[in-house]
Amino acid sequence: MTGSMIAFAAFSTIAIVGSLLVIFRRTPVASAFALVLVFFSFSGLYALMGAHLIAALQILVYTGAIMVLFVFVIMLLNQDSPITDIKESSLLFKGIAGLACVGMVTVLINAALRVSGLAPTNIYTDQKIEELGGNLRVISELLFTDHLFQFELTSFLLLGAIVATIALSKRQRKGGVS
Amino acid sequence: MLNFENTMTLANESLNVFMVVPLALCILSFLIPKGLQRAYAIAGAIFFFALSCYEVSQGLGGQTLPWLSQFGIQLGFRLDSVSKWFVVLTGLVTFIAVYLKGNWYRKSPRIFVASSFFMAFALNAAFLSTNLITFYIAYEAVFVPIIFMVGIWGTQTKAASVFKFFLMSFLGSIMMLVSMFYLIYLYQSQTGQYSAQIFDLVQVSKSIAPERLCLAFFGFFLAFAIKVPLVPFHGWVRDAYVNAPMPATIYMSGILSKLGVFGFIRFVLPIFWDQAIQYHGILVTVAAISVLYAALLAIQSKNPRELLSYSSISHLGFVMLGIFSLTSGGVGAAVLLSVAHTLASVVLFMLLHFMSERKEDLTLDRFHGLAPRFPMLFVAFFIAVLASVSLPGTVNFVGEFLVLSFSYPVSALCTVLSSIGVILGTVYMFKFYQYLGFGSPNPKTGAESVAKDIGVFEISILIFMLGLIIYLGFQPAVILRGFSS
Amino acid sequence: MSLPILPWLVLSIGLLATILISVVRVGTKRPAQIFALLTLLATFFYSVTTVPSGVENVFNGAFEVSALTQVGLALFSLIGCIFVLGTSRYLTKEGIHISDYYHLMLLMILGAAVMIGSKDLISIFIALEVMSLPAYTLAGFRRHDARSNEAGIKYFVMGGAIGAVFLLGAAFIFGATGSVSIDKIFEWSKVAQGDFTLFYIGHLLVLIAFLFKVAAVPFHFWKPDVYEGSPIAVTGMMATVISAASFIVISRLIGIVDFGRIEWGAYAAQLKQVVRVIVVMSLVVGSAVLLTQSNLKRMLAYSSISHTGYLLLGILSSISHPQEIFSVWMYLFGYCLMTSGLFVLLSQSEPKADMGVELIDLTGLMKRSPYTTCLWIVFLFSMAGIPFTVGFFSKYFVFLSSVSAGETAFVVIAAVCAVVSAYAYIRPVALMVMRDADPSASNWKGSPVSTVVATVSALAVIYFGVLPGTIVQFLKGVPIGH
Amino acid sequence: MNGEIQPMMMVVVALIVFGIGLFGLLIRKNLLIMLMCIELMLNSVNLCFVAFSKMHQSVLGDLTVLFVMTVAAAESAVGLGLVIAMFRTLKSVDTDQIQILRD
Amino acid sequence: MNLSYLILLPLFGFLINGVLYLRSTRNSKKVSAELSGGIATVAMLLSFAAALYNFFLLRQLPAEGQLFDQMLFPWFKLAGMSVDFTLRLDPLSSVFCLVITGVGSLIHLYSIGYMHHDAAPAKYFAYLNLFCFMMLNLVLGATMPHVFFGWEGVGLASYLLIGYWYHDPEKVGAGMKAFVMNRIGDIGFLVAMFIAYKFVGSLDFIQIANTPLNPEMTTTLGLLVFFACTGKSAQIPLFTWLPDAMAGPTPVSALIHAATMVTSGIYLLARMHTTIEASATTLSVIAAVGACTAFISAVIACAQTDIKKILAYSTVSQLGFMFVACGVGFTIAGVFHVMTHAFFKALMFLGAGSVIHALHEEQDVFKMGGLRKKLPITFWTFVAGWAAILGLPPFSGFFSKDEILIQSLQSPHGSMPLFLVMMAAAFLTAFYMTRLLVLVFLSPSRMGQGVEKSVHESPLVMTLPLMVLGVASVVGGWFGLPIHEAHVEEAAGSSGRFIMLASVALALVAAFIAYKKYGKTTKVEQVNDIAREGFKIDAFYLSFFGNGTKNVARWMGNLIEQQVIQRMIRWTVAIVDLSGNLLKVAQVGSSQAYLMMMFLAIFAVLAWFLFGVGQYAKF
Repeated sequence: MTGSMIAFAAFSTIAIVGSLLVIFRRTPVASAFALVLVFFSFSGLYALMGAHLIAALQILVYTGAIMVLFVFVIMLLNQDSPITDIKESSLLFKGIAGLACVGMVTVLINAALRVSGLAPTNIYTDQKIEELGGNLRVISELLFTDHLFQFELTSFLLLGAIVATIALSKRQRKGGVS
Repeated sequence: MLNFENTMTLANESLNVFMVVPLALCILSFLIPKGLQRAYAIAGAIFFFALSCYEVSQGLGGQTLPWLSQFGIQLGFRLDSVSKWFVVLTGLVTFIAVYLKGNWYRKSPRIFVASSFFMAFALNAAFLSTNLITFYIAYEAVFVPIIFMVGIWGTQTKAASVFKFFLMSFLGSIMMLVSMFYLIYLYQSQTGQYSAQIFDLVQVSKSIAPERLCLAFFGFFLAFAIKVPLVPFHGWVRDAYVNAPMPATIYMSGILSKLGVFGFIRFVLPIFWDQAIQYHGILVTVAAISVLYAALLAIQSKNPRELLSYSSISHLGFVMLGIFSLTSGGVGAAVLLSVAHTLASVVLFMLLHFMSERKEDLTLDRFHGLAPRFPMLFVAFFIAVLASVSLPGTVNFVGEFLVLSFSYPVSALCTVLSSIGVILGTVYMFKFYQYLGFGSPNPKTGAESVAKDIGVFEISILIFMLGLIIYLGFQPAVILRGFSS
Repeated sequence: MSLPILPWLVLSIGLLATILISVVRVGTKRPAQIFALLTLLATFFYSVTTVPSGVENVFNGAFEVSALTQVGLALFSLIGCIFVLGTSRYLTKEGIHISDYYHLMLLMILGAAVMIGSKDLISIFIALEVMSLPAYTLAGFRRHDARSNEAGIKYFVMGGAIGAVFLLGAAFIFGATGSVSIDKIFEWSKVAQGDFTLFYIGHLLVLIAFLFKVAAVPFHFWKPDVYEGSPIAVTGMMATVISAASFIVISRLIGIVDFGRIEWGAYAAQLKQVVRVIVVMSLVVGSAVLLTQSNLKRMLAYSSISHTGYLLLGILSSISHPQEIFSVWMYLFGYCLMTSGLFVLLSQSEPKADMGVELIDLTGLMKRSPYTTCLWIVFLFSMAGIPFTVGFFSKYFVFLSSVSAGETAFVVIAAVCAVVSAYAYIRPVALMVMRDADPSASNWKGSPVSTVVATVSALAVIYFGVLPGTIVQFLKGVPIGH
Repeated sequence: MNGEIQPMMMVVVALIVFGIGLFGLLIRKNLLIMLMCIELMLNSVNLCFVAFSKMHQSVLGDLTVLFVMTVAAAESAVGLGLVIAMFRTLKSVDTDQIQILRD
Repeated sequence: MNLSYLILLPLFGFLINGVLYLRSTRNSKKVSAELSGGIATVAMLLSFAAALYNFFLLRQLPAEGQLFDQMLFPWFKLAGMSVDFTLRLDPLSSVFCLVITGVGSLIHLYSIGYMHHDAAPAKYFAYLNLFCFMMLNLVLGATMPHVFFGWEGVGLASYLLIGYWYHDPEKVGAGMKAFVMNRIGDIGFLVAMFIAYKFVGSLDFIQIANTPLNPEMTTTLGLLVFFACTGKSAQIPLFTWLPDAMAGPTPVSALIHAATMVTSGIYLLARMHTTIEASATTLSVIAAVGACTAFISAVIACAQTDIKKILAYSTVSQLGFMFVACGVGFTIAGVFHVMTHAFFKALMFLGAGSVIHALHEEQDVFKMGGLRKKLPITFWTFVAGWAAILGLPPFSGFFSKDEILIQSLQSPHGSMPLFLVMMAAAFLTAFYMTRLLVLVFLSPSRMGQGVEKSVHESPLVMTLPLMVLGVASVVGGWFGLPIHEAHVEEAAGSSGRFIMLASVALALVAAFIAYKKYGKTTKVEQVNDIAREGFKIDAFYLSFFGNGTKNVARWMGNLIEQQVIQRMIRWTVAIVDLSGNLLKVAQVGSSQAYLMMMFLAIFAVLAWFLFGVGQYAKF
């Protein structure tokens, strides 16, 4: 058992338990904090795989931005009290849902495990990444060369999100003129 | 193999007038003021009919115009000894349909006139086209005016009958379309090119194992059997005929049913010759059952229109018997009988319309005694009834006689059974006539009492139609000539 | 200067300009409307006049500029024009005539237009979201209406979940092939050996995500609800732009592997089985449930489900016969044309209660406004596939292709379903023509512009129903990516 | 186990989390939590990408995750906007409240 | 020789009278019986002249080639079937032509008087001319379809004339019955034509006669033709229409239902005698049916009280005699009897008409009596007819009827039972005819006072035909048949003489019995036995076939059409509707449910690929 293995075991356990907490906690705030837990553990898993940039961004973007947004909305909507929606759905429904999810995961894992025979493409080995100036540099370079298109497209996505959010949330008078 | 195409003269290349003229009349009708619609329609229809006759007399012809040629869809038209009669009948039926007076000239007459001419356009396109897809398009397009006519001017329960008519016909025709695709695909897989021309597809069908075409055959059969209709595909007929306004009924009985007949002759027999032989027994039986079953239904019906609708089915059963005899004689006889049936049924429906204009209630459960009051009308009616029971001297007799003669050698039993339909036909047609015409006249009420006998123009039309029936009864060679080779 | 992506740039710049002008002139929607219209028109004319003959990959192969994509762009901008012009009165009436509407609409069109050209899974995903986020928003745009909220939320929740499914599929494909670029995956498929299971699953998941977008049964549940709840103009855009774009992407994604290679034969066979099942279910559900609907928008939802069935039939035949894909293009073309016209007409309704447009509102329309009725009839007949309308040729080529591909049995099923749905389309016609107006029937009143727009659409429907030669010829010549 | 962390193990973890997210999506009716579940699913996919990237010794997966994060952010923004709009009208964020459109 | 005048003259008569009638309906001015009747009679007389002329022309031809064909126009020609509209005159048709035009002319003349008070005599004469036209076509046609043209045409004219007074539904029904029963017989004709076309390839009678068929087909063909004849000539099983047909004006009964139309069956058998005689089965069937008809209808006639019904059953019975002649292979005798029967039966009908006319439409013989004095011409001409039908020498019936009796025993196809039945029929004939004569003319009057006073002899237009026919009834038999006089002489050989004597004696005995029984009748007799109702055969037909068809039709309409076919359509729609509603159930509105179903589907697809059938997809 190496250290990384222990770390993996720990992070993955936290991730899974955290996920379960997300879905089983009554109060949305609790779920949100469980989610933060998951995000952190994922960040750890990324770090274990050497994806340091992603690990950092995971914390920054998800925990720093998205979760804050969530918590903000939860507070805005006064959703900090326990809710009982989970009890309302029938046991049968939950049972089927559980079976479906277990089945789904089984199928997906089964499929994923069959891929082991593939040879790696060996473009960006760890050594090479080191030579090229590290994970961050490589990704940044690719982002503005090969993946410029996606990058630019993302700007439109964000623009859209901004316009949409404003349109949804700005005060609107009956009668149509904004 | 059938060989009834007259190959002598194919010089006539101005076939598009058959389509262009009614279409132009259809479009023009929107510009005519409401009050003049009937005059316009009658004049237009007479012009169109005369033009059709003239063009037909100019000889047979063929014409191909490009349309979607890369997919095998050409505007291929061909006037041969089969189609020319149907084209002429289209003109005639159109005239009769627009001639009749009724609420269609009071309530949105433009749509009625436009529908009528559109119908003529679509029918002619269907009767002339040599291209399966063009035919299909025209065949489907015929629905549209019928739906409008029944929908706008039909009786109270029209909606259900429209749906029944539309759905059954559409089901059949779309199955035919799928079968057409199969044929086109076969041609394409053999030659690498698309073609929906009948001549090409006949070649394909000959070069292919007959079993592979069975389903395609039934696709075509279903479409035309519903259209004709053959029992048991006749479910739509009664309601449609009864609930439609009279012009629509005249169209349906007079010429739409012939579309199915024509389809059998033009498409099914040449393409599916082997299948037709294989299923010959079934086909002939279906035809014989149509004759008898519909005749029995006609006997029990109390509504004149219902009776005529069943009688139509019964008579068309004879036509189909002729076609299913799978001999060139039978086909020729079937064409003759089709013409005969069109003439007779159009006259009968027209007279029924005249009668119902004069008397509301024409239920066939008591004697109405109308004959002494409208002698001219009933003389014409009687002759039409005689034609309908195919008494010798009318063209219907020649047609029916020839049909049965040619079907007897191939299927004696069905022929004899169908002959029983002749007796039943006599029973219901005479019952029909007698109930309306005979007995003592009932005391008249209200508007009924001022009703007069038919006028001179009506009489002239009737003389023309009945004269045609009798003339052709003695000179059927006019029509049969094309089939004698 | 040759900048292949110029039409897209025109649209993007126009979009930015529209947003800017709205920021400058706050408080009025007119400039945004005009700018949006100008942008769309410019895009339309620019893209139709510069249709390339070949396929050009830009952005390192991440984006494809070809006849297909450019015509897609032109089609989307045209639909955009139709809706900008045709539904302005409706928007005012509904109180959602604000400049944001135009921004979001343009964004949606941009997303769709980019998505159809995207050549890697990530671009497709981002473009999908660029298209979908405005769609979610627009679906919930009548914010004071609970049903609109519901539509937006439902669409969003299911769309979000399906987005995750798409991404999972993309991840699996990436895992199996080491690439997300479609070209590279195709190259890989030509030489790959070993166990492809991961790829299959990924591929299926990716496809399912788009089957969800086009509402193929059993991924269709969102559609009727969202259609009913969304504003009519938005529903129209969803029905046309999103469906068409998604179908183009589906065809791209289906062709991601080299089915010509023998190793993929078994997969192709099995994939076809799945598509067949989906085709049948879509057709049956689409047409059977169509009959039972009384709400017009729900009817159109089920109608589009059944159209999805026909389109998937075309896709199905293109798996083994790639050249038959033109039938899908043709169908999409006709479908977009008639659907947009129908929605413009639908937007002319003025429902009395807040219950949406019901079938009964159509009763006696013939008497009330004969001209509009004629337009209705043209579109409904086209939907039913009656000749002389473009709907006929749409079905025609799909059926022909499918028969050529040996799917005759499914063509028969499709034909039967066509009859059933034809019944449903004729029923409104019957109500309009045969019945007198029901006392509870709502009024219909369209702006002259919308009637003109609908007329133009109707004429186009008839024109392409009579003379489809040029468009079919063109679509047949559209080069296929792989 | 040879001590090395196999990318496949990551994938398994990711898929389990995906399944949990999915399960949550199915059984919870609170929209906020449903949104969180969607985030969970996206996250797990991210992990898959990175793991596969590692497996292929490529950085494509990492790049993809960047974009996915952006998308997730935009999506949750819009989603929360919709939830707020719904809350304003219905005073609830429960999906039980949004069953008007049916049949 | 031009035969076209023969048929065209009545046609013109028909057309002129028809147009006159139709004009009169427009301007409501009645066309007088004299004018229209005159036109019609002249047309018929001219036609008779043409027939006579042609008859003599034909006689001048050599005995072997007494045949003349005149093609009027080609009728139809299709795929090996070619039929022309050809008139053919040979001795057989010549005789029939003479009878039709001759008797026809007289009846036309008679009708002028009889229909004097009718509302629309032009219509009547038009129909009558139409009938003659059709009847001439029937006998002159050279091909089966041509004969069929006439065959149906006479049926039509008969229908029109039976139901001439169409205000009365009963008369209309009688016409309908006649037409329908004729048409039932026509099926035989039609199928016979199909067989002829199939096996002979031609429908010309000469071709058919000259083409040998296999025995089976010969029998079938013969029986079918005979079936057609039973319809037209009112034989068992299709004889019940004829008594009802008496609903028409009496001259019509004389012309159509006694003299001409009903004998067309004999004509057809004679025309096709080669075919008929080629099969012994056919012959025996014909003879048996003929004999039965002759006997049964004679029995029925004995029980009738309506003067016209008695004559009608008598006609049926006499037609049975003729069929027996055909059935024993001696068609000539049948044709001979047709001719003599035409004379005396027409005479008796016209006489009956005269009586009815005089008694203001009274037809019950028990309400007559003692008319000998009041209607002397009618009486004496009637007696001539009576003597002829009894077969008293030297009246015409004697020659023809005894010939049939003799042949029924002597001919190779004859037999003793047949002969005995025929003798019995002859006995009954004498009985009921004498009964009729006695009751009407000789017995004490049973008429009402008012009626009795107004009784007067008919005008000359009516009595003249009576007298002419009376003479013909007397002398008609002397000439024998022009076809084969010698044969008649020769046949009346040794045992023939005995039969002759026996039959005459039998007739006299019967006449005596009848006279004894009815000579003193003074009150109305109430007969209510089964014979009077025609052994209920008609009622049986009505309930079995008539109502049977109606019931089957109703059953079809209600059960098959409504319950099966229409219901199938409705069910199809309902099933589609139901499936729509069932499939709609999934649309519950809950997002969770939607997601659940979606993911279950995804799971199913993936699982199918991975574990299920999809295993083969891996390699």
